Amino acid sequence: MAGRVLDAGLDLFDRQLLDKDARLAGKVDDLEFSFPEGGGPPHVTAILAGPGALAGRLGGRLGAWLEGLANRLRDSQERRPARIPFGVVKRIGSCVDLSVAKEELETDRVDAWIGDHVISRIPGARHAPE
Amino acid sequence: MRKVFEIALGILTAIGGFVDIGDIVANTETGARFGMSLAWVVVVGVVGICVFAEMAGRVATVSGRPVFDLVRERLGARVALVNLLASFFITFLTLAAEIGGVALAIELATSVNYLLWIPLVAFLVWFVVWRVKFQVMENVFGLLGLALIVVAVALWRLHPDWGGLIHGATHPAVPKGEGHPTWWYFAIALLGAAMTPYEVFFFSSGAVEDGWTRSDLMVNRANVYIGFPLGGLLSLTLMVMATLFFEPRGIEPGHLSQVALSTALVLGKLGLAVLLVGFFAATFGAALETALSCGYTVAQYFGFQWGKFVRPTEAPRFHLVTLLSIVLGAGLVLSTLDPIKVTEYSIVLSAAALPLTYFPILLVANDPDYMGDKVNSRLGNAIGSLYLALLLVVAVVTIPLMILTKAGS
Amino acid sequence: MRLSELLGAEVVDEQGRGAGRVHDVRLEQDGPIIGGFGASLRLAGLIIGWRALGARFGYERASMMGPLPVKLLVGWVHHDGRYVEWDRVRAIEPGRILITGSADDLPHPSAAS
Amino acid sequence: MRSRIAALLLVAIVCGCTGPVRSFNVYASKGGKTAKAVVSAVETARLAVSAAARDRAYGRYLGQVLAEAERDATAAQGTFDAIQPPDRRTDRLREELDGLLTPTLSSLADLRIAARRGDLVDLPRLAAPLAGLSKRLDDFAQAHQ
Repeated sequence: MAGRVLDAGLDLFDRQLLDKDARLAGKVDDLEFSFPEGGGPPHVTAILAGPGALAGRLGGRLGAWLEGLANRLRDSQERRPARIPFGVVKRIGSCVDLSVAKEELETDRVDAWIGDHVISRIPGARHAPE
Repeated sequence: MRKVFEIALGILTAIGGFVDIGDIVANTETGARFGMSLAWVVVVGVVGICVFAEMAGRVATVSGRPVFDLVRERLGARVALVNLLASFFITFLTLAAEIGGVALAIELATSVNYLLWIPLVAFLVWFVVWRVKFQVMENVFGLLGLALIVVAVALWRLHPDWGGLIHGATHPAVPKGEGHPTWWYFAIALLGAAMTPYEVFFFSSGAVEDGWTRSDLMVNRANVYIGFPLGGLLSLTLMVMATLFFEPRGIEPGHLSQVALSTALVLGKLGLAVLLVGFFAATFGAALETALSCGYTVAQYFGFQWGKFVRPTEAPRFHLVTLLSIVLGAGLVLSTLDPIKVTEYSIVLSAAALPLTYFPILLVANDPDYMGDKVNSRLGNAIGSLYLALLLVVAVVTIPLMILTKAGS
Repeated sequence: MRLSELLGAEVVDEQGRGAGRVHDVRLEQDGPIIGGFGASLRLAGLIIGWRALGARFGYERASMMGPLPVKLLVGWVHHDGRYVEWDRVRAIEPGRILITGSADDLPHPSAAS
Repeated sequence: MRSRIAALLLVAIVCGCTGPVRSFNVYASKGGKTAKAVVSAVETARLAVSAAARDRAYGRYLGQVLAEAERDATAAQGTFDAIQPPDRRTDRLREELDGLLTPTLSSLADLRIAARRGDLVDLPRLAAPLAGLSKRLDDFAQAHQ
């Protein structure tokens, strides 16, 4: 049985992620492949998104700096980029639709922090512009 | 009927929103030094921005993806980051120039030093970004910007020698005492003023902010193909006025105040007052567009939520970038760096940076995966490719010319 | 293993000859079922070549018609593109991917899918 | 990267250095440029005065234009004065230009003061010497390109 064919770099890399309410939720900064336990070719198990994943692609001093920053911003002790399990991907088109809300993603932490500590302190932040 | 109104409103705001501090400075300075001999560049620039903006608007409308989103997809994370740094820097420089321009316009009306107005202007720009609905913002400043038509009225009342002006424009020659490199340097400045990259960031993101769908493609086309050329005509009017008033007298304009002299001489106090309103609206509107564009480019590269169509708490990083850009931009012109000088550099660098955003848009506008049946036509591609070649040449020669001519001095 | 580790890596055949660098990774949706996505994306093969310019412009797809000058330029630069079935991958080292057989019999990417 | 180079260029160009002048011709051409810049300021002021004479502009706006014209002319003179004249031959050139700049700047100052006080009717009278000075400055600029 032949399934749909995609070229990862062209059709998936750097695409916009949308959550279940069509809110923008980051980019496909990298993909994680896993080898099945019984052997056989690897398959995609997660989307890696956020500064930690992006840092690996940029390389050099900028990448190292970004990675350090990303690790400091995350609560977990592990030094790995935020991942989105591929099971929550709904559709791959000109953007990648997810079946969960943005708040449930690991990748949303920085946004949430800036939202809570900076932006929401400014009057009017919680109302749509008029 | 509603559609007709919508299209008419779109065209009017496109005209009023076309001119910004860059167009005012570039057209006035060029007219004063070179007469009408570089008018053809404005035509080339306006056609270019039409082709470019129409494509960006169509891509954003059909695929829902604004410019910088696509830049990242087509160029990859690394090249797109370099692109982002360059584009952001130029947009930021333009923002600083526009904030300075607003303050200068208020100074002309109040005689209170422009530096004192900058903090207030910056606050107002941020407040509109923060609280005012996108459509209201677009319409108010677009329509108010139509006040600049007063320059065209003044020109009309003046009964100039049209034949001589047209002859000057259609027989371009480098005036005596000016070198070829300087002439070309000003040509690049004019092109950069007409085709500033932020206009495309803003236009394509605006299509998403406005929630355009395929049925709005007509509005897109009308805005671009009718509104922009008429806006371009307004900038040409500024060039004509400088040709008539400044060139024969040897005036090398370096202040916004000088630009208003010709209109005041022809139309008197009322004309002058309307023109000052026009300066204010044009620069303030552009300050909003550049401030938002700073946020749009960064957010779209990283995939953050952006836009004024959601509550600020929904798009925290977008608002943070916009706020910081406004504060730093205001800081740059508060350092007493002359806003007119900042403008001169920002438009020239804009011209050099154009291929960075133009090329990815041209690619995606051809990709049926995004565009379905709305891909570029053959004619569109022919013109698009021609401009790509032109912009690449401009990008290569700009910096050497800048050094060679000591930035046109 | 990450996608970014594969991209840009040099592909080397059994005789130790380089065959090109990885420009893209072809995926086929027929792997084990994964959550709501259905069948997962299996790594089917590598698209390789010596020159990276224009690898992501979209001209691998036949439906991408214009603009002609860019299409021609990218096609000219990219004529050396080849395809490596994943089955032929022997080992993955940092920056290097070893394959079985010779680099000479690798097909063109468009012929492979 | 490109933006960093651009920023450096910007700084280098904006600062614009006035290096030592070695020959007469270079000095003369700097004098010509100064005269040209002052002509621009004077002509701007004269346009403003003619707008005032016909009651076509507000006092505040005119004050602004005239103040900027004066500032531009003063700046041009300051730049020129800072250049060390290379030899005795150039002293005469310097005196000639100074002879034009001094009355010009004083007239421009008179205009600015009157406009800021609201004495707009006085402007045409105060601007009277500028027509001749502008002509002579322009001739100077043409002679020393």
